[in-house]
Amino acid sequence: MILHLLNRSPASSGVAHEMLRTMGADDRLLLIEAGVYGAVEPQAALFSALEGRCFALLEDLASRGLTGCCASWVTPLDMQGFVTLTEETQRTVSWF
Amino acid sequence: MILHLLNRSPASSGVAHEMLRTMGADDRLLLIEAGVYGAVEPQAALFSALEGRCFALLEDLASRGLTGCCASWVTPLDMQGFVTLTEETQRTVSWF
Amino acid sequence: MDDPQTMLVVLRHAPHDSSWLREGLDVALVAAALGQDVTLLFLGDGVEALRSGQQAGPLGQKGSHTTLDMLAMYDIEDIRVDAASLAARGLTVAELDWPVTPVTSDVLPGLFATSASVFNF
Amino acid sequence: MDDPQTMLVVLRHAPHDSSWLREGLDVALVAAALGQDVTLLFLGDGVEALRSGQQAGPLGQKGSHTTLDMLAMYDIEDIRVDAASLAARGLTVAELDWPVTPVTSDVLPGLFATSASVFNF
Amino acid sequence: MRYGLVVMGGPYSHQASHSALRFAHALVDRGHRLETVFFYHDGVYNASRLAAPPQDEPHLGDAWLRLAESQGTALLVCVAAALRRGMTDEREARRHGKPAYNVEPPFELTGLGQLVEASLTHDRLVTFSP
Amino acid sequence: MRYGLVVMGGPYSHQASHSALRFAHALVDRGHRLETVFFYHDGVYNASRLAAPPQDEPHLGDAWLRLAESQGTALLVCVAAALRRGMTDEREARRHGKPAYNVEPPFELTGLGQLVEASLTHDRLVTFSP
Repeated sequence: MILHLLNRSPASSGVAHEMLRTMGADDRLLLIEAGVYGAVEPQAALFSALEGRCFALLEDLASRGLTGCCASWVTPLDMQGFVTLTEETQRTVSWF
Repeated sequence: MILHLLNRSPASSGVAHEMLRTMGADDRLLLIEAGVYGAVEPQAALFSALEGRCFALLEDLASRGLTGCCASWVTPLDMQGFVTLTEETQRTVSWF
Repeated sequence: MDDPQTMLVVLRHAPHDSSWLREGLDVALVAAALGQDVTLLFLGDGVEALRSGQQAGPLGQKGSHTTLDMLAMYDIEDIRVDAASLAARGLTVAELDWPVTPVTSDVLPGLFATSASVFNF
Repeated sequence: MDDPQTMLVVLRHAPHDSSWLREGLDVALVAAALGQDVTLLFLGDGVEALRSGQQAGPLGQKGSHTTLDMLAMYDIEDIRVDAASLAARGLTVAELDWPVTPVTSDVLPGLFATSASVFNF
Repeated sequence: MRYGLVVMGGPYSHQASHSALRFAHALVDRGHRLETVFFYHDGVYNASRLAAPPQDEPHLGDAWLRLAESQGTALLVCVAAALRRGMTDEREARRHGKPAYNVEPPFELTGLGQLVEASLTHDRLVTFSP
Repeated sequence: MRYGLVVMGGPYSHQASHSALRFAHALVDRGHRLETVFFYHDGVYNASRLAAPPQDEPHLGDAWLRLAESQGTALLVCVAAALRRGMTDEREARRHGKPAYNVEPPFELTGLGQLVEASLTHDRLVTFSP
């Protein structure tokens, strides 16, 4: 099981599409840095099939004014939760 | 009249679309660096309406193996030609 | 018609993830301090700079919302935002924290053409 | 099924405009020299690295085509290219200068899952 | 678990260094061990001893030093990526006839082999890119 | 005509510096005058006197120096962008208590006012970004 990290907004970068094509059925996604714009609709629609395994880093949401704006299928997570995700998955792949 | 410089491939970046929305009817476009991938079809279709004012930097085409691959509405231009374009236009705007 | 001495500073990058937005705003502030007539255009991801509720980063990184608060002090009052970029991000002018003028696509070429200089960040 | 000790190096950047491609290839070469079983995957703009007819840059910048010629010498022989990325750029496997295996979207997750480590450039 | 981080973003140009530092502290807080931080691509600029950020911004260089001191973390800088970008330690400066240097311990110039090694020996490797 | 260039890309990380140098030579060949090159964002890294690129790659730092010598071009480096990225001249190094410096003439640390000034006084300003 792989943890994918995405730090680009889907609104301006095509990398989210490449990443989605490599994700396995159990893989998890954590949105960080500018990636957290993808936690908010309408961009978040891209990740709606990942409910239960799509996360967004709380501190990056907060600094960007996005706290409370996440789509229902995106789970906010603090930095400790980020570490936990890396414990629970075997590998991390960063998309940028 | 503005000369627009674009150094991103339309295949992976959305900036070409933003640039096109700002271009005036007489403005010119020069594709440089990774922007020259946009001189080749299918990406070049994005610029088909710019025939006669769409150029691509020859040395960047050459290093990438694209010499002779330009769409018919894209004019290859050497570095002297680039300078000439900046003489003939009042301002240059770089998109990246 | 715009004053032909106007400097247009285009901001296309979101706050916090890179220094582009701050460095673009710095050019605008310095130009204004030197007496230039500055117009700002928020385009693409740059419109995220206008979202309300932004904070400092977790290590104390300043972000750019504090800089935006200083624009009026520098007499930068012509602040445009691309309506299409806002819509693509689910934003409306009404919910932004700063007084900005939305512009439509047909206005953009004229905005660029009538500015004496353009800085694109 | 791939050897679970395989290292996957994903190359997503085009030659010449940035150092990403060369720096990714350097990781692959060093890993192979240290005895690792390396698989390369060209994805997105990375497939431009395989286009034939590339040259040094106008100031003598090396590009990456000379490095690709050395892959066999380093026993890097499992070279995959994303078929969808090729198609989006009007390229076919037949016209590429290096012996590569096209892969379809359904194969990608397995390629990532069975690699012992993944470097994404 | 034994963690390694890879930092590819330059300080102040991109958030990558900030994110890596935040993650570093969080993993230590959860009882893990941060063995290695490997700086590659523009990440090598993090190793400069000459950075003078404004007082009201975080000093990333100092933060890396404190981390190395408190956790015994190795701060490895890819020598090939560093030298061409103007990052050099005392030894390489002498070797290349440079009049000064800007990388000093605990930052250590090293080869890419150390990155490959980290990927084999550490339990987790997490990359922060620009 | 009087030209100014703005370079925002770091050397070796991105082609921006190479393109700017090529354009610089071409405009001089056409009889124009290159008054100013302004280094901003990661472009400030071009000013390092410590860069040691491999022998078989172009030495960008030397190329900027030759250009300044032959054309009298001012090589201006944004001081705010430079200091936080670890680029400092002798004076700023002393002021910030740094043990060395990596920017020397003809590269010159200066404020953003010089960039605004260049946009007003030069006939053309062309930007090369990463």
